[in-house]
This record gives sequence, structure tokens and C-alpha cells, in this order.
Amino acid sequence: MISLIFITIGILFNLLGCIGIIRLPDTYNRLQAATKCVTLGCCSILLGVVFHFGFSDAGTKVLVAIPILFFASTVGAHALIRGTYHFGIKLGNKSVKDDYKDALK
Amino acid sequence: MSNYLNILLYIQIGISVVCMYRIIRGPTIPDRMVGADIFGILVVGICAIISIQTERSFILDIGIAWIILSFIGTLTLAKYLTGKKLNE
Amino acid sequence: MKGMTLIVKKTTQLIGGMIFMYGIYVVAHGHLTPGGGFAGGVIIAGSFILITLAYGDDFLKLVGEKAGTTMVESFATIMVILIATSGFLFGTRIFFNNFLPKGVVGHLVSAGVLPLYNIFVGTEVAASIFIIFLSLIIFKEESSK
Amino acid sequence: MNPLIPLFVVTPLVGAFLIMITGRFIKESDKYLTSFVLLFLVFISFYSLLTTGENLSVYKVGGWEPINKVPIGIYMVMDGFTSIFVCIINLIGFLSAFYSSSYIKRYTAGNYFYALFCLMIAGMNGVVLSGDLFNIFVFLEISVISSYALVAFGVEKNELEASFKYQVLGGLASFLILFGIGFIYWKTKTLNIADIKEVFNAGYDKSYYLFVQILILSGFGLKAAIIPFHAWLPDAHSSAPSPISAMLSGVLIKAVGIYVIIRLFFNMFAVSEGMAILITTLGTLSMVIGVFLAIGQWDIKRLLAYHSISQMGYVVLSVGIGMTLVSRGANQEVASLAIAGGIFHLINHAAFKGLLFLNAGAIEYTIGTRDLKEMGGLAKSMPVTSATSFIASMSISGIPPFNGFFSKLIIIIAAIMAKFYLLAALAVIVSIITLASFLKFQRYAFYSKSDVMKNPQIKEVPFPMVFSMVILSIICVLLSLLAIPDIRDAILTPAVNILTDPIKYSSIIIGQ
Amino acid sequence: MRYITMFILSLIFWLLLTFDLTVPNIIVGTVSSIICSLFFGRFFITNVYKLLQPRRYFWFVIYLFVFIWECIKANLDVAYRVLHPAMPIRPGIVKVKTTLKSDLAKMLLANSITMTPGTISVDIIDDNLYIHWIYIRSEDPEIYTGMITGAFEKYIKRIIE
Amino acid sequence: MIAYIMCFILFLVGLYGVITRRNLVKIAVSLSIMEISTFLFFALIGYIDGGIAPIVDPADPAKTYVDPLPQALILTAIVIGLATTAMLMAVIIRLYRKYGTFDIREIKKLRG
Repeated sequence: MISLIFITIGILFNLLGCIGIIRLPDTYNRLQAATKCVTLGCCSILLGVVFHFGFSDAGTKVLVAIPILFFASTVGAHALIRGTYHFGIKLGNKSVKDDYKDALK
Repeated sequence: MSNYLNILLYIQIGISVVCMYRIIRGPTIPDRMVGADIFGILVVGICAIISIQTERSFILDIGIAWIILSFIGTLTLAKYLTGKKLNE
Repeated sequence: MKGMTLIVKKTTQLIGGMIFMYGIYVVAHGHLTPGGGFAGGVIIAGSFILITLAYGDDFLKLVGEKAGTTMVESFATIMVILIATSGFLFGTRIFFNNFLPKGVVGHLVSAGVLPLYNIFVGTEVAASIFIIFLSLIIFKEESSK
Repeated sequence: MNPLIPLFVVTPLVGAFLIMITGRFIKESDKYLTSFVLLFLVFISFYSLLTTGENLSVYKVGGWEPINKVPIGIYMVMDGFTSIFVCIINLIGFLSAFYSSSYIKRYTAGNYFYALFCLMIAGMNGVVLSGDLFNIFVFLEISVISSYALVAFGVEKNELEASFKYQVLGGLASFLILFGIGFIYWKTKTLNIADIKEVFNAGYDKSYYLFVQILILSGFGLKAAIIPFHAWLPDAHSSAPSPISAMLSGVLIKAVGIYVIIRLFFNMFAVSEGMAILITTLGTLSMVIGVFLAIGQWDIKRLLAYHSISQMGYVVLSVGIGMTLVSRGANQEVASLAIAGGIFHLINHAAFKGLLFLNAGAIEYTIGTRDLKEMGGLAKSMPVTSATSFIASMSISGIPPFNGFFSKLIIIIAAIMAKFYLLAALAVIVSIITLASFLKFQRYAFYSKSDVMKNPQIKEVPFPMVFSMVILSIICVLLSLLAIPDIRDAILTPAVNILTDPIKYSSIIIGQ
Repeated sequence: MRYITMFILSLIFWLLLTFDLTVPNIIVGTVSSIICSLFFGRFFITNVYKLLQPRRYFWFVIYLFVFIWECIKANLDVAYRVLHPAMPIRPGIVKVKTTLKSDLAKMLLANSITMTPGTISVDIIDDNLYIHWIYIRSEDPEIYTGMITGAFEKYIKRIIE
Repeated sequence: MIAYIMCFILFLVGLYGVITRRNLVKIAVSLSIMEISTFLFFALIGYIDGGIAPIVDPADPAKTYVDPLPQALILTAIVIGLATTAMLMAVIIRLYRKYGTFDIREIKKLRG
């Protein structure tokens, strides 16, 4: 039962991330929404799986999977956003500040 | 219980299909890559739910392998985006 | 500064070992779960690719150059063929004969020679995928000179 | 259980990977190792040719015995037809490898060359020996992928482009074959050729069966370069290094194309008249169009490549005639004669086309060009090359004492006896045009006067190349002995019997 | 020393993954851990002795709770911005100076920042973190540095340095 | 049944790409699409309604499994496909270095 609650929460977060990736205007903001929501959502689903299987071989396997998922998604987001900036995509027209431009010179 | 899980599974699959929209539509290359990255993470969720549904734990193995390969793919594409060589 | 940013470098330190161990897990449990030599080999090669991406060619100097990978690959293939031939020598003159005791279904040490095949196929696949990656990278570097 | 059978695959595989290791430590060990491995293979293949005869020996990999007469393991089969092929592959392979030991000095990375060569040999032996559809596919891909790499071995513009074309069309063919295998597996739930035959005998759906046959024929036809699918062959065969051209043209298109077509259409599918007439038509088309495309060529190797298409047309034509007769159920002797003529011509073609490509390689090695207009008068400075190439030219165009004459004669006689008068006439005309084309080749390359012959630098090629060419020309002459009825009965008749008998192959394999 | 740390960590990872305490499994795990430490040990953590101090683990647990709380806040924040019809975003890249010294700490800080309300770290150059912020609340460097790094920096300092 | 038709359509899409595209890399991608449609077809013919993945569970071996043979065949075919694709990409990269373009209309030295 408790696993179902976790999974439901996770899917709600995933849904939010999905709406974000469709609605937001430029690449940077899409990455913002998507990474956070989807990572937390999937971690939550995996936690639900841990509670479902209990302390067994499957449960510990999922416990191992959570840090891998966490690091993979955050580092992936970081590398992607840096790559996007170097690729030459401009910040959206709503943006107000850009300190990184100076640092690259 | 299993009915409810089924509904959740369909919602999750629907979310990843919507992600496909960004991969196909995305106006620039980085947009498509963001879509692919997010899609890779969502698949792990699908694997987890299926493993509960069928009570077979080896599907989790597939999920972990998927996230690892997706991570390597994302890093490689990000490396390509920065446009630098291996040793820069 | 070679390679990618500090964040990527430090995280690959943490996660590279994990990926390597996971690949070995997939190879070693190949006769019990889905996966086996090919899938595990791809994951092991993935860990090397990850480190190479993050650190530039520092890692290559540790493992040896491209030539070394070719050697590993050839050696592993010869080992696979030799295991096949060992059935010919010890068993009843049949290639691919499973002459070791079979054990109990579901244990780690079971299924005769299948785990040995898995291990060497895994080594072979890891080496060859890594060599494909290196070749494509070196092609790219040479062409942009 | 004949323990020799798997050695045909295992030895070259071990050799290939040993070369990669020893080639790095011991210099020039690669060529000796390759020659040694292939010499060993030649010995055991001739041994098995002599001992096989009418027998059929089966090897079950892994020792899996059939359950309820349903085969579950991987089977390797050695019969009369197979043993002939194994002999051709290993003999031409050995001579080409020995020839390369001096030819390949122009290129760097010799050990890669020899490793790929051994892999190609292993793949072809595997295709010929396996009695299982999917293993045919796997070994076919092994040999074909190594040939992709070997075609591109020179990494110049021509080679790369030819290799690209070859790979795209070869990939297409592979997927057609895989689709065909999938359709067969869907209906029969088995992959063993003999077992599929048994299942088909119990009854099948006509249109489905036709669809599968078309898929398989177009897939292997692409690999064999029968005429509507021939686009890749001239480029690939002319761009590869010369020993590889000899292997590709002399052996590879036969082993992975013609052999599988003959084997599957006789021993797996029930022989049907419509399909037989289609195959005969394709053979005739390739025979005629190939030779007409060859006339206008001035590049030696392209000329030889187009002649390969034409000569393969002869083989397919005569096998098609035999198939038609078998399906009609009449005139079994004529059918046997036609098929025997086809197989005979196939063996001959391996010998003389291999020799011609080796000659072309020798000419290119000496004067550095492949254009007929730029050479001439080489007969004085290169006597051995000239003599061997004369023998090969006379063989391919069917001049009496040489082997090509007898096989063409058998094909034409069979066509006349089967009342295909038009096809017989076409075969004669094509033979005459071939003669004309090769007279042009002889005249421009060896006898006409030109500036090249005044160059004192030109002399005979080194010993390994001469050795291979001389041996092949002796074989060219000796092969005409196969026309004598006693020898033909000993070698060709078992192969023909296993093909024309509708149930022998499957019943023996299932029975064991 | 580094190699031994790597060995122990990978053995723990292996045991968690297989969840099987039979003898063959442990032997396979040991052998593969040795191989793993030979390959990857060179790149691993430098100051090993810090792993032996228990209070660091205590702070790590507290840090985890803080972190999860921040994560949930981040998600609700994003949810608000995404679902609001007008989409109140004000994005930009800001520069933040950190006081952390070691590389591992910087990495942990950057990853934490990535998971907190509306921020993703773009790059690290020396001591400066460049951060993409979805809604810039203030233009003053002092204030926004506190907003972004303040929650984590002190814990990370206690854990690692 | 619709799945079979879909995978045949996928095959035709790949064939269309191989015939009409002018870019070397796109030809390679189209070949990969054809390859994958073939694998999909193999996976479909092994499917049994209500069957589960063919991993034997020691606790409860009597279940309905799907046919494992096509899956083994696909694994082999995937490895072969990997080799083919790597070879093709290597040749394409070499061609790009020689000609400086991916356009097939400009890479036309050989004729006939």
C-alpha cells in the first residue's frame, strides 16, 4: 500500500516535468523543469519498489539504483546545459542576466 | 490493486510518449537531446512498475543497465555539443 | 584542462567503479538472469568510455594504447575457442561439449562451462566496443587536423 | 560423427586471432602462419573429398542428439557436393595467400590483411558445411564483413566507394535473407534444412511458399550478383587487392551465393517448375548481358569482373535446366547431365578466374597500371605470366584441350537434349564473344608493340606469385580430366545424386 | 591506500547488488573488486583517513534530510511556475563564489544546487560557480549567494572538510 | 496482426530511405532502420499470447514461456548488425576525409 502511494507521487511529479518540457519557452528552462521533476519522480517510484519488495535481493538492488539514477541525471543535466551554452543557443528573451558570457572571454 | 497499477503504468507510458514530442518537434539539436535524456530516465520508472506488476526482479536489472547506457549517451552528446576535442 | 568540467570528473570517479562492478555482475550472473557476455561487456566498455570522455587520454596511458586493446580482444577470442576445443579434448570428441558438472539451477556456480564462456565473451565484447569507440574518436581527431 | 568437419571452421578462426597476437611480436610470422593453416586445410579437404563419395556424414555440435527424430542441435553436414566446394575454397585460398606474401608488400598492416583473410576462409567453410539456415546466415555475415574490409583495404577513393556500394547492397541482401529465414521459422518452427523439408512435405500454403522463395532467391541472388542485382560486383571486384579479387570472384560469390541457392532450392524447397524457369531466365540474362557489358571495358580487372557475371550465368542456366527437368519428372539422365555440367563449370571457373585475376595482379604489380591501352608487349619480359594467362584465356573462352571447353560442351549438349535450342545457341554465341574479348586482352596486354616494352626495368614477378600462377594453370589443364566418365562418376556424380534425389538428404539426416 | 578504499567500496556495492552471502559469490566479488580497484583506484578520493571519523556520517544523515526537503520544495516551485497561466519566469545565469576548497566538496555542492529550487550549475571555474536560475529574485550578489548555497555549504563543510 | 504490418511498413521506410537519400550517413541510418524492423519481426514470431519472458524460475518452473529461440537468434543478429554498422561508419568517415562531403552525387568516380 505504502509503495502505491510513493509510486503515485512519483508519477505526479513526472507529469509535472512532462508539462514543463512542453510548455516552457527555451532549452535552459525546459532542462530546469524536466530534470528536477523527473529525477525526483523516478527516485520516488524506485522507493516505492523498495517498500514493495522489502529487504530482499530486489530491494537492495533498487537501493543501489537510486544513487546511480541521481548522479546520472544531475550530471547529465549539467553537461547538457553547458553543452547547450557552448553550442551557441542564446538565452531566452525573458532572461535578465548573463554572467557566464564574461567568464568565457 | 493490480488494476490501479495498470492505470499508473499507462500514465507513465503516456508521459514518455509525450516526451517523444519534444524529440521529434524540438526546434534545435539541444532540445532533442533534452527530450532524449528525460526519456531515458522515464524508462527506468516504466521498468520499475513492470517489475512490481509481474513480481519478477530481473526487470530491474534491465532498468539499471538502461540508465547507465543512457547516461553515457547523454555525456557523449554533451561532449559533441561543446564542440571540443577529446583532449581540450 | 583536459576533459570535461570538474563536476563530471568527480562524479565519474564515483560512478565509474559502480558501473564496472555492475557490468561484472551482469556477466557473472549471465546464466541466471537475462544479459550475459554481450550485455555485460557493453556495460564494462561503457565505464571505460565514461572515464575516457571525462579525463581525455590520461586513462589511455594507464590501460595501454589502442594496440593493447586489440591484444586483449584476440586473447579473449582465442580463449573462447580453446574452451570450445577443451570439450573436444576431455569429453567425447565434441566441440562445445559441456563436460563440467552442471550443479543446481539458480546457483552462482552451475551450468558447467557456460560461465567461462560468458566471462571471455564479456572481455572480448568490452575490448572490441572500446576499440570501436577509440577508432571513431581518433578518426575524428585526425580528420579535423 | 566425423571429427574432421568442425576443423574446417575452427582452424582458420584460431589462425586469424593467433596472427593478431604473434604478428606483433615476431616479424613476418603472419604469412607463414596463414600459408601453413591453409595448407593443412587443403590436405584435410582433399582427404575428405576422397573419402566422402556417396556417404553423408553429420556432425552434431555440442553432442545434442535428436529427440523423437526432431533435431535440436546445430548440424554440420558433409556430402559429395559440399566436399567439392570445400576443396575449391581451400585450394584457391591457399594459392591466393601464398601469392599475397609478396604482393601485399605494397600495403602496410600485413597482419590485419592475413587475419581478415583467415576469417573469410572460416566463414565460407562454415556456410558450405552448416546444415542449418541461421548458421548459414551467421557464417555468411562473417565472410562478407571481412570481405567488406578487404575491399576497402587500400583506403583510396575507388576502394572506399566500391566498399560502400558493396556494403549497402550486401546489407540489403542480408536483411532480405533474414526476413526469409523468419518467415520459414514462423511456419515450420525449425531451422534445420532437412527438418524444414520434412515439414514442407506434409503440406504448405502455395502463395506463402512462393513469397518465401522470392525473398530467399533475391537475397542470395544479390550476394551472387545474378544480373538484376549485379551493380556492386564490378566495382568491388576490381577495386580489391588482386589476391582478394581472385578469392571474391573465384570463390566467395559461389560459396555464399550459388551454393546456397542450389542447396536450398533442391534440398529444402520442393522443386517447382515456375521457380525453375525463373532461375533459368535469370541465368540466361546474366550470361548474355554480362558478356555484352564486358566488351567495352578497358580496365583489366573490370573486364574480368563482368566476365564473372557472364560465367556465373552459365552455371545458373545449366542448374536451372536441370531443375526444370527434375520438376517435370522426365529425362532424369539429362537433368543429371545438366547439373553435372553446371558444377563442372563452377569448379573450372574457380580455377581460371582465380588465375586470371592473379595475372592481372602480376601485371599491375610490375607496371603499375590496369589500363589495357597503356600496356603492351609484355610477352617477352614476363614469359610465365604471359603463358599462364594464355592458358586461362583459352580455358574461359572454351578452346578444346582446356577445361572450359568440356564444361561448356556438357552444358550445351544438355540444353540441346532438353530441347532448349535457343538457350544452346545463346551459350555458343556468348562463348564466341568471350573469345573475342579475351583475344583483345591478350593482344593489347602481351603482344602489341608499345613504349612499355622498351623499359628494361620490367622483369618477371617474384617466386611466390609465379608459383601460384603455375600451379593454377596446371590445375586448369588437369581439370579437363573430369570429363572422362570414370573420374566424373567418382567426383561429380555423388554431388549430382544428392541434389536430384528429393528425399535422400533429409531422410539420412533425420534418420541419424 | 586509495586502492584499498576503492576495493572496500566496490565489495560493499557488490554485496548489496547480489544480496547473497554464499562463499562462491564472495570469492567472485573479491576478485572483481580487486580488478576494479586496479582500474579505477587511481582516480579515487585522496584523503582516505576522513572516512574513519564517525561524526562526518552523522552530518551526512542530517544533510540528507535537508536535501530531500529542498528537493521537494524545488519541485513544488517548478510546479507552480509550470502550471501558472502566465508562467512567472525570469531566467538568467549568475555567478556565485564558494568558500569550499576540495574538489569533492565542490562537486557535491554543484550536484545539490542542481536539485534545488530553480537552479542548475552550468560550470565551475576556480572558486566561481556559474548557475542558471529560473527566477532571479535579487540583483545583489551577497543576497543571492546566500539564497543558493547557504542551505548546503555549512553541512558540506562539516562532512568533507 | 497489425504489429506485423507495422514492422513491414518500417522495412519499407528503410528501403525508401536507402533509395532516395543523398547523404551517406542517412543511408546508413536507413539501413539500421531496416535491420531493426527485421529484429522486430523475429521478436514477434516468437510471441505467445499470455507467455512470459523465458527465464526459468527455480521455484515455479511450470509457466507459459514465449519461444526463446527467436530471441537468441536476434541477439546474434544484433551483434552482426553492430559489426556491419561499425564497418559502414568507418568507411563513411574515410570517404568524408577523402572528399570533404557526405553528398553521394559528388562521390561518383566509379560508373557502370
